[in-house]
Amino acid sequence: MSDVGTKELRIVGFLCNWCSYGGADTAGVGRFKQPTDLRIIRVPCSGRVDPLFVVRALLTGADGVLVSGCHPRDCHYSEGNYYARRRLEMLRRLLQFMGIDEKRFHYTWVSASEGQKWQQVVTDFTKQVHELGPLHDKKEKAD
Amino acid sequence: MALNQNPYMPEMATVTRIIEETPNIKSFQVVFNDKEKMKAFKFQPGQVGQLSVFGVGESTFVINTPPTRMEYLQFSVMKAGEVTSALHNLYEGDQIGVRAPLGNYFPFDRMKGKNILFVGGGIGMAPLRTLILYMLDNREDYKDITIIYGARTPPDLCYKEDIKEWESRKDVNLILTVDAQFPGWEKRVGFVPTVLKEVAPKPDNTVAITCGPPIMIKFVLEGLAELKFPDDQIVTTLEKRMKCGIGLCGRCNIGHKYVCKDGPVFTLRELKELPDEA
Amino acid sequence: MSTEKLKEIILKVLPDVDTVIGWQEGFDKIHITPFFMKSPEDAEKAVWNSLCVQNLAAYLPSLKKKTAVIVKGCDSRTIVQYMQEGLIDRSNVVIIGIPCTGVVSVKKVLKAVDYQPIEDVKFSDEKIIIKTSKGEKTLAIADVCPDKCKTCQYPTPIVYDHLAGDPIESTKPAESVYEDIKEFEKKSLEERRDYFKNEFDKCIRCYACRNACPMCVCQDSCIAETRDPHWITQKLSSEEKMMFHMIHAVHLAGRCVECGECERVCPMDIPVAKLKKKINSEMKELFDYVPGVNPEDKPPMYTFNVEEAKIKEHKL
Amino acid sequence: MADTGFLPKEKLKDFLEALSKDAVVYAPALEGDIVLFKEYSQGKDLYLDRPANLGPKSIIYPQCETLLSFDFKKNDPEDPKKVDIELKTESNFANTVVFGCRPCDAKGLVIYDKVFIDTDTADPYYKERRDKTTIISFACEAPFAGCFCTAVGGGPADTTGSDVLMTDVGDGFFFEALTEKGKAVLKSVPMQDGASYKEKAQKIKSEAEKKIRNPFPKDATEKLSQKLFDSDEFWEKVVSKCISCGACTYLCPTCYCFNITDEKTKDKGERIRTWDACMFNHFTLETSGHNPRPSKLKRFRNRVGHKFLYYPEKYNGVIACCGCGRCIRYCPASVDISEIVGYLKDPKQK
Repeated sequence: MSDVGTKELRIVGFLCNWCSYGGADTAGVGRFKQPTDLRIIRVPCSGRVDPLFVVRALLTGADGVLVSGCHPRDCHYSEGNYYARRRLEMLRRLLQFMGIDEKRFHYTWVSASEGQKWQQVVTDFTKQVHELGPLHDKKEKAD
Repeated sequence: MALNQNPYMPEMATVTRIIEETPNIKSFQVVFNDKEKMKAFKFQPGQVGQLSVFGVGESTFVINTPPTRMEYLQFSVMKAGEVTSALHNLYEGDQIGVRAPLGNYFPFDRMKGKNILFVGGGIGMAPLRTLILYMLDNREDYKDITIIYGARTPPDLCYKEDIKEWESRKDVNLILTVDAQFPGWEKRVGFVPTVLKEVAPKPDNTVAITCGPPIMIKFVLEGLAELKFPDDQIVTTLEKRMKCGIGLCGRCNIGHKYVCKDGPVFTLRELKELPDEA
Repeated sequence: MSTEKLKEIILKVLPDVDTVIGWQEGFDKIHITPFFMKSPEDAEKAVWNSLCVQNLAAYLPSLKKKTAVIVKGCDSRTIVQYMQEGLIDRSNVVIIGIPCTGVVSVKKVLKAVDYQPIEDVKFSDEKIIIKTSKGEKTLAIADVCPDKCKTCQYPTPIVYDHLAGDPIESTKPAESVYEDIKEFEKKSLEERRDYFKNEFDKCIRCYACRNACPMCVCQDSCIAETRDPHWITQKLSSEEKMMFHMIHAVHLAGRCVECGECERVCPMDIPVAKLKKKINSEMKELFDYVPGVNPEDKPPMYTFNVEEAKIKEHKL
Repeated sequence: MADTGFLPKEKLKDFLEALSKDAVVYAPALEGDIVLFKEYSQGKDLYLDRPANLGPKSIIYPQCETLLSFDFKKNDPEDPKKVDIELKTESNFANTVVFGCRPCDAKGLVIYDKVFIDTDTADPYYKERRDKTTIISFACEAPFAGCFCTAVGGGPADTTGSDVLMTDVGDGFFFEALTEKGKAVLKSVPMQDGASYKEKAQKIKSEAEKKIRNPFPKDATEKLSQKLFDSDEFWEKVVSKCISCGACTYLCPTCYCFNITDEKTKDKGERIRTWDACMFNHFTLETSGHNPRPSKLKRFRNRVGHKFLYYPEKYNGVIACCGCGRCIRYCPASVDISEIVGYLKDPKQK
């Protein structure tokens, strides 16, 4: 059971190493209660998140995908998240066009110190995905 | 039919020993899990097998032990692509699949009573090793045996144990060479085709068998032509990207010949009749 | 524009280049085929009419020697985009532009004549007259043109060295370009999802769309076939096919010049250009950017603004 | 009377329904604007007006087929590193009828048979499908764009590879059983006696044959010019426009080259066989980076060579092309293989 009350779904989170992964860590250290649907994949930078990572996840079993990086102006590599912002915005609109609800995909910025914000993002996004339910029929779900 | 009813079905086998030949070549000694099948297994020197790492894929390698030594089958693998890397990650005791024997073999019967010249480079020594060992096990059938073997550096020479044995034998003329000077190396230095010309073996009643990287083969063939070896006394083995191994999938063909089924062993004369797509 | 004028230019250009890429008659009267002209005799066989649909500029990056290419307005956007991305050496290319009022979609014509073998084709006054064993049929070119012609903004090539004819202005409203996309978006999410699933299920992975695409630069090293990285399997499932088409579309974000080749060449008649057109409509909306019109531009995915005027942070 | 039969047009669906009782029936159907072979089900529309975009080859030789599947099992609790591998093959192909393919499509299967069945390493997957399938071909009355079946030894009513040949005789269809399988099919369904239509059908068929174009001399003994075949210049001239996609090969009823790949998830996987195309660069690309056919010129030459030289060399002069014209019709650049072979047979043309 997921913490939001229904059966656990699969949500994949791509978190940048420098800010958001730290943020998630801060939330963990602070023992903030979070839903357990999220599987985190640590990436060097949100700029590393090829839109195709998101597509692949959504096509092969994920019910939602969350991308989180450093706040604009705070990128460890100065500008990775600026590129990410353009790409992910493009992707968001393409997914909606293809019939995958844009609410299943969210990108945001969380810094290493924002444990509380991280908790909020995960909780809210998980709730949002649960409202939509599973993306795949059970039989379609890949292993 | 030597193969299973289903030609795509590999025989499960266990890797019993792994030998690190060079920094990027390992030899795998393999035994079929089914003891009866191992006992009944027949092949000829030069034939190849497809090794499967399940989930990664299949790749073709020559069986480099001779049919006269059947305790295990040995395959030498140079780490290059996906399957070879997966093979290099195996441990002794691991399971692999084997589809063998495939392809044709060296015309060793036709070579009886002749002088034999082997010219090998790098991993290209693998198919030659089969035939050399086979001939040494039937030594009286063949006359002089000369082996020219080269590699980039001394550590890149494969089959060091065999080399030691061949060096000690009086009935084998072994010539080793490396591409450039190397600390501690006192033997020949130079590319294989150059050494071939220096050694200048006589073509009379001699068969030349060569295998190595494509560029080496190209120059060795030129060298042999200069030494007046006739085309049908030059034998080489080819390598191609292969998938099915049984002449169906269509990628290893040179003209109407499939390297996996009609090859890998060809005489130079046969090759000259085919399109230039080696 | 007369074919004679075009031949004149070809003959003039030929001595300076290795090849002039144009069109010639194909295996039947309705199929025009690319023609790599090397000699004045070849030039005699060159044709230009509304059946010259194929985007010849797509051959340029693979050619090493100096080449002249005949382009329509739409095709010229390919060259502009190549210039933006440094994929061709402009000094190595001679562009022969043709002002074009619209071409013909062979698929649409064949459908209109019930796929009968075509015996003859004639043109008269914005019409195409098709003769089959069942008789003659006259079709207005506007009714059988590819969708891209209906909203064409660039009837005259944007770049050219020689122009075969007089420049013409577009008569189509600029807002019309993405109308079909807006129309499609009126469908529900489920309808759209089913639509794409059904369409892409027809895909046989022949990669004609990819190979015909002038902006698909990976070509032989396509991620759809490599195993390292192993993005997609060789299986024939909907997911794998969808993934391939997503890869294609996403790699073309802000780069697709809307030549429509991907859709034209698809042997399974899949509307593969739709995704790319959608992305382009977003590029226009987000960054006011149109690919392939200004050689000095930078594709929007290759750059950024610290403050993005039109991208707002999304609230959960 | 089981050898021939006649059905009025309105009875055709009853015929298909009767067939579907004992077999899975595939028949051509419209899918948007294209024609594909679809499993026939009651009341479904048939489409026989033109050949399918993709012939029935995918039914007998599917684009993706599982050769074997494997499970990785850790059976030894003492040694967690030890992985046992279990191999499995499955076959559950039902009796099948392919209805309404064209004679060229059926001829293509015979070309596959030589490769997949008439060999010491027969392909069990193909063989099973082939054995369990009955082919009912529909004779063409007239050619379609690009067709050249007669030039490669076929014809609009060629019977090679078919079990039953069906001819449209105006008010209905005339059926001829050509094999035991075909006889069994005709026997299984009530049908009028067809004998009185035989002559009419014959006439329609020979009329059709006259309408097919002949891009090169039919005479099979007419060899291709080896000199031209070996000339890079020639190939450059004819294939510069090729875009190296796989449309021609995937749609071709006689192209059979394939790839074998492993796909796995955590604890299981499959070895699959998928269509591959000799027109792709990676088809022959070796790990070392060496490619024996590195240019589209070489690849195209191999494709033509395979069909018109290498295959005939191996199989008694049989040409591995059925003249269906799909590779011409659907080629993105309208490359015309019949024109190329025409040049090779008669180099003076060029």
